[in-house]
Amino acid sequence: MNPTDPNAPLNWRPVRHLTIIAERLLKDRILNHLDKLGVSGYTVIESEGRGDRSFVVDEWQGDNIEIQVIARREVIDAVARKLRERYFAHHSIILYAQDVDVLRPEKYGAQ
Amino acid sequence: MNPTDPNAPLNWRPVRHLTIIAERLLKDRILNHLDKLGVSGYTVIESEGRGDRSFVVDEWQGDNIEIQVIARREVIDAVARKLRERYFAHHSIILYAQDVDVLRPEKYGAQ
Amino acid sequence: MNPTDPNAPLNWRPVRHLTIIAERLLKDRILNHLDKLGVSGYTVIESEGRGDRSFVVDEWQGDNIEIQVIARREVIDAVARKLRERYFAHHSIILYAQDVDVLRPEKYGAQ
Amino acid sequence: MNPDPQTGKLAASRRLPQAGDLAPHASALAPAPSPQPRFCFPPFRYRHATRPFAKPMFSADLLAANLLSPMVLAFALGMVAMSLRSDLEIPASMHSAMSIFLLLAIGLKGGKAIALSDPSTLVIPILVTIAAGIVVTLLAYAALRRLVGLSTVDAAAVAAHYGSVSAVTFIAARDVAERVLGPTEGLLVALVVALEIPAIVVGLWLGQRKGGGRLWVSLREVLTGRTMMLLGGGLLIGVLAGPERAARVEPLFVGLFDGVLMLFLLDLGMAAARRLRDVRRVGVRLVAFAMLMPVVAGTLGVFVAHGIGFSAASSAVFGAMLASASYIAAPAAVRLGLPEANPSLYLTAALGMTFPFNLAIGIPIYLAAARWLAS
Amino acid sequence: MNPDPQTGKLAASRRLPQAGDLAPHASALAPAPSPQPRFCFPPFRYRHATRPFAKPMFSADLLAANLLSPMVLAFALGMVAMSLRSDLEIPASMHSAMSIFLLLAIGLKGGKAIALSDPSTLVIPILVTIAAGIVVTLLAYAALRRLVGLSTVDAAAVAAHYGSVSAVTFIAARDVAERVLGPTEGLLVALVVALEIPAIVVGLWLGQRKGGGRLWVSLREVLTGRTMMLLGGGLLIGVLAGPERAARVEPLFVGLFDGVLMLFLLDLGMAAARRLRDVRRVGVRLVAFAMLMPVVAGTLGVFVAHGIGFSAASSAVFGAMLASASYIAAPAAVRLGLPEANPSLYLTAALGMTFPFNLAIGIPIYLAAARWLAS
Amino acid sequence: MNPDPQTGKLAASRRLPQAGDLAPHASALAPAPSPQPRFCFPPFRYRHATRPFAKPMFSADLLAANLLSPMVLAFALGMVAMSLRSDLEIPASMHSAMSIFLLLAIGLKGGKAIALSDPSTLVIPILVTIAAGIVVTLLAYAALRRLVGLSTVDAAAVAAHYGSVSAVTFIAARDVAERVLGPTEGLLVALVVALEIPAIVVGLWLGQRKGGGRLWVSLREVLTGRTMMLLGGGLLIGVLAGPERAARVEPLFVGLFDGVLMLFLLDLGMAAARRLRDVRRVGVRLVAFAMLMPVVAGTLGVFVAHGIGFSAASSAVFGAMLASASYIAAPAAVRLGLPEANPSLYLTAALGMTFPFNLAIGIPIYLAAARWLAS
Ligand SMILES: Nc1ncnc2c1ncn2[C@@H]1O[C@H](COP(=O)(O)O)[C@@H](O)[C@H]1O
Ligand SMILES: Nc1ncnc2c1ncn2[C@@H]1O[C@H](COP(=O)(O)O)[C@@H](O)[C@H]1O
Ligand SMILES: Nc1ncnc2c1ncn2[C@@H]1O[C@H](COP(=O)(O)O)[C@@H](O)[C@H]1O
Ligand code: NA
Ligand code: NA
Ligand code: NA
Repeated sequence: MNPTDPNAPLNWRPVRHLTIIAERLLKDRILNHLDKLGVSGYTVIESEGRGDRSFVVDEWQGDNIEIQVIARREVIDAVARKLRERYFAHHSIILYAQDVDVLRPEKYGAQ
Repeated sequence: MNPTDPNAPLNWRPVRHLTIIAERLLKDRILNHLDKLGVSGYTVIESEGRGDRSFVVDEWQGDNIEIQVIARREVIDAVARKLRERYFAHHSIILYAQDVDVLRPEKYGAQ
Repeated sequence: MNPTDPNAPLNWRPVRHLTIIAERLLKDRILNHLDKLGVSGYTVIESEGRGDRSFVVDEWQGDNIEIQVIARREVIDAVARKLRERYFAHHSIILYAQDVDVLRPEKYGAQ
Repeated sequence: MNPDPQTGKLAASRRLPQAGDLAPHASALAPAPSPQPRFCFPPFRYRHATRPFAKPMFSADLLAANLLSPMVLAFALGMVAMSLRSDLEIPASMHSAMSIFLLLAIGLKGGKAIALSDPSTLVIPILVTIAAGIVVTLLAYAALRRLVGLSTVDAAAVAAHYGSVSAVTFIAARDVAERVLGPTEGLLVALVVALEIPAIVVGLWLGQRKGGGRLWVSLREVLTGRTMMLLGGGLLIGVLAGPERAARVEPLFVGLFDGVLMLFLLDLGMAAARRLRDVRRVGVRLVAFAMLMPVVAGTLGVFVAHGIGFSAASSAVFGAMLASASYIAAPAAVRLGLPEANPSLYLTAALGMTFPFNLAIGIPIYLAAARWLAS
Repeated sequence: MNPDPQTGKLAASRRLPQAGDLAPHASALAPAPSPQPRFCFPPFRYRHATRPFAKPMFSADLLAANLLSPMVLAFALGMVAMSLRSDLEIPASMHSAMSIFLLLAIGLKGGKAIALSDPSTLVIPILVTIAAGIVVTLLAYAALRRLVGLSTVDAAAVAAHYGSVSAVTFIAARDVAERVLGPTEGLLVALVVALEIPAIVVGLWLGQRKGGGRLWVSLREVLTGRTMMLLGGGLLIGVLAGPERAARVEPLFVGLFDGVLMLFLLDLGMAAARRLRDVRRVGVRLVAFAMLMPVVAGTLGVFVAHGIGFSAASSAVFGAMLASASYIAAPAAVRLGLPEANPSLYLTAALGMTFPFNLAIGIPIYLAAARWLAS
Repeated sequence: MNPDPQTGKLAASRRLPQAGDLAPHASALAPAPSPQPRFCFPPFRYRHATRPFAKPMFSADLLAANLLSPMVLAFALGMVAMSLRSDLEIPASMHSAMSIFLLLAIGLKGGKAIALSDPSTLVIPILVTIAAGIVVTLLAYAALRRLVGLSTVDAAAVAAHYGSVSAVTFIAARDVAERVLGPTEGLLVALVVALEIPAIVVGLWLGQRKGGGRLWVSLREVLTGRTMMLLGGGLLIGVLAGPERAARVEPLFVGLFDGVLMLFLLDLGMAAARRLRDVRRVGVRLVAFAMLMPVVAGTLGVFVAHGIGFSAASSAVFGAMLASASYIAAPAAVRLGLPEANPSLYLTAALGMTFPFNLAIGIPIYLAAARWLAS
């Protein structure tokens, strides 16, 4: 079935979606972790925020970044473990996960 | 019952929420599709990202856009069909959908 | 159990997540409400959008803001009540809520 | 480049720091030490106002000259781009940056002018300006209630915009006036600051009378708002630093002013075109108001300014100030203070119609009135 | 800076770098011993083209001189920063702001030049430019199909880039040419605008032949696109406003041009380094194309320009224009009009390889060719 | 503003357009038509250092003069706006753009100075600067451990900031010093670059001693970081391009420097006010440290600079450099390298207290010390 056929049924399939909000300084490091843990992609948004800690150390480049990652549950969990280990103790960072429906699960390493 | 009465009960009602992340060049086209398919509104956020493809062709205006649409399930599905038909084959674009709770479902064409 | 131990189990716990999209002018007021209603933090993103109303009155500073808040359900509901009371009648604003999983529920006043 | 017959005789050694110093090309060119009058701030002298002017231009020429300035053309380009649905977009942060720049630059310039003038000469013009702002607001309110038929709240909201002032219209008018009628008084910038607020206060009061005591909250927001901070703060910095120290930042704030204004107007043209799309919704009577009100207020302003002894050039600019409708400070304040009012009305009228009207047609009218009065 | 044998009698060695060199428009007006040929727009005179030039530089010197300009060095810094994985980042909105500025500034300058020239002298150069753009596109297409072995769509996509023009390469070439070979004709900017579009149209047509009638949609998008609005709109503003009124915005658009260009090239260096990462994917034959095509098109351009009577300096610049590959207007148009084409191919070739090649090596070659032809 | 007796002999009528025209203050100030000394970089000559100076100012005047500069006033405006809870906001990308501009501009200026000086004269000052940076870091560390009572990691983190340098403080100090004590050596900018890094390395080493081998990772991040890329890259571009070619970008990087700095300080004032809110949390002993440490390090710096033969003006600036605490490069490096340290401590101290302290009171003190020593 041609996926670009407008009448093909829509197969929404659940995958895991993780949002990471962290101080901007950590951007390169976190994206490196994501690459190493094998995610198929990510999206980064500039944001600003307040939390427990919220040290805006490098305010010259903007406050926080919000990173969104869609992947298989195990990959998301591996990312969460890594970030918890490295940054929860001393850095300004939060994570939250949810299930979302996508059309091409294979794109995100799920099926 | 006056909806602005602070004591009125909160009637959270489920509606469908679609997130579209696409290369920025497609912005005007996608918003046009949304208008034609009758969504009641949308929100656009600048973002940056990496994926399978991730050609940042027009980096002079920023990388990607993230478009959020709340609407009835059928409208969301119509949007997904249209975008799949037009852009999945050759463009840098992802979609994901989820259920969210809103207070004024009629605002989004749901009830 | 040391939470930064990479092998510690991941205890994803559900909490409530509210998204507020409003005209930019309301930013300071809404953040003030959040502070008073006792949320533990929030994240603000610049956005642009169209809706029923969508008066971009102060376009000199950008169109809309998207505010994300994670908190206990009761706190989220109190925020929703306050914003409904104050702004639904005359302002450009939408709210939607969903459940998300977090690792440190106590951080958001939940447990 | 407007060679000024009066100031060109100053010996170089007497020269005060002058804006021309910032547009160095000009003075560098001149074979003799004749400075260029365009940015020069002569000590305040509004009592010996009317003065002969070398080559009077006719209004037709004036209209053309006005419409062919790079700023007005950039505004038109913005409108065209928007109506062609071009993907041209000015990033929001670039817009913010430009408006911060322009407000601060206007403030600094006014501060410098005040620093150079005798403070006692400021009192009457400031009081007259405040009074004029209030009168125009009430006049607009009455017209909007009776003739346009708006509700109390909507009329109050729109009136607040027309009583207040548009800094960009002020700049455009001063620019043309100086080229055609000669130098203007530096204190005009201080009057812009004075004109900004009273109308907003009166408008909020008119609209909130029945409501409750929100007025003071709104007032605080206006007074600590971005516009006042930058315009008023710039003014204060200009006064405190004085012309000599301020000269160090003038390559940015004076030298680039016109260029940045041109870019800003490109953006404003796009915004105005967006507003114009709503024009059908606002009704023909508001459209008429948006064209006639500026002429009434502008003529009034020219007469008042002439009455207190302003030169023809300054009177024309004062007229344009009264004629202009605010689209930066007032909309934000009114939106927060009178949320029940319909923003389409005031935004479409002020930015979509009155601003381009003044830019293209209004300013030449006020200039003509001022010249006629002075002759 | 550009010691000009004709105007300045100053010994080059005595001249300190001076700001006046940068705000030149004004002094261009001066009747007397005014230096700075660089921004002066002499009435168009391409018929008495070749002119003796005082101190010819050798190509080695020229290469060094070219590579040591602050712009090229900034480009190199950007590449180094990216390859060191520095956290240096130019905000997206700053990039947008700079490209808006540069396109508008180039347009304004061209408009001013046109306003000063006899319109009839423009016709032939414009027609020749359009023809040359189409020829280069077809040539590139043939080479990409036959020699590089790309598919129809990919070949059409890449060809559209090479037939079109890079405004930054144009600026860089003009700059060096004016220092080494003397003033260039102002109308060249108009030719940049004329060269921008035809290749894109031809490329889209080549790629869409089998598809369907999308061509007109794509064409509309190109013509109302950002690049055309700013470049064409700036041109129109420059023509309509005329040199005198335009002078008011020149402290921004002329005075700061080189500085902004330097910042822009810093960013472009980072973008080019990102592109270069894909170089392995595009194949050695496309790499060869990206180096040879500019030399072929550039030499062709020099000859054609010489043929229609351009001066040596202008011919060199015209060569660089034909040699350059678009990386702002064309990629956007091609991506939308030929989505099946692989963007890695055209982006890596145009921005990652041909642009730095021209900046470092190509421009000196076209200069040498033009000088040789003129002697 | 440094009227330079050497260049002032050109007759005004012969004057070509010159950089001083863009820096109008200079010519405005000068009693005679002597053009613009400000941007001229005399060959390095720190051996014939102390020179008579026309009208010595008293410290009270100096303080006032310092506090009334547009930059300091803009800083105050930022603090006021923040404390009034104004909605004034400088977009993040505008802030990034300004800091890119300032760092690159400072680098370019330093590079030009180095290009004009004999390289052998640079060696001793650079070595002395590095040594001084390390000594100040260790001194600060000892004080923070013993007198303030911070933990090892926190003391190391704060010490890294005080051993490093604030580029804006440097600029402010140089500016006042040149107005009051005469020209400063161009190589000072190179010393800013040299002073930036060692303290950060020492601080990270002090804090990581017990941890593990993260030092090299951190070091790499500092060396390839934004600050070093722009400051060091600008320096290199300045040296390689040389003064003549660099002159082309100076209307942007030199002409607008003061104006951009003023806008930057507006933003910095807002940031400092935000920091000050945490002042209660950091304890009175750290507050005392933030006021006394600069005086100690600054005086030390003045003596050392005098010792190696710097002029009074340059010695005062060198003192201010040692006295200043970094709030751009150091915080980022320390946050990544010593995440256990409490950022409130170093941010509040460096930006919230020491920076305004130096701006208002510190700089006059170092000037006075330098003048006293030189007399
Ligand atoms: N309750 C919350 N809701 C939404 N965002 C939050 C919340 N808490 C923290 N954040 C975001 O996460 C960042 C880091 O949080 P923290 O580690 O608590 O400083 C903050 O700057 C916010 O952007
Ligand atoms: N796994 C993913 N998680 C989050 N965002 C993604 C993911 N894959 C792709 N994206 C986003 O979608 C855009 C287009 O993806 P692609 O079509 O795979 O290039 C990317 O630039 C990212 O912003
Ligand atoms: N159906 C929708 N989907 C997504 N965002 C919306 C929707 N409706 C409104 N919005 C956002 O909420 C803002 C305010 O909406 P409104 O009050 O309808 O003008 C709009 O500017 C959009 O950013
Ligand atoms: Na008015
Ligand atoms: Na070409
Ligand atoms: Na220091």
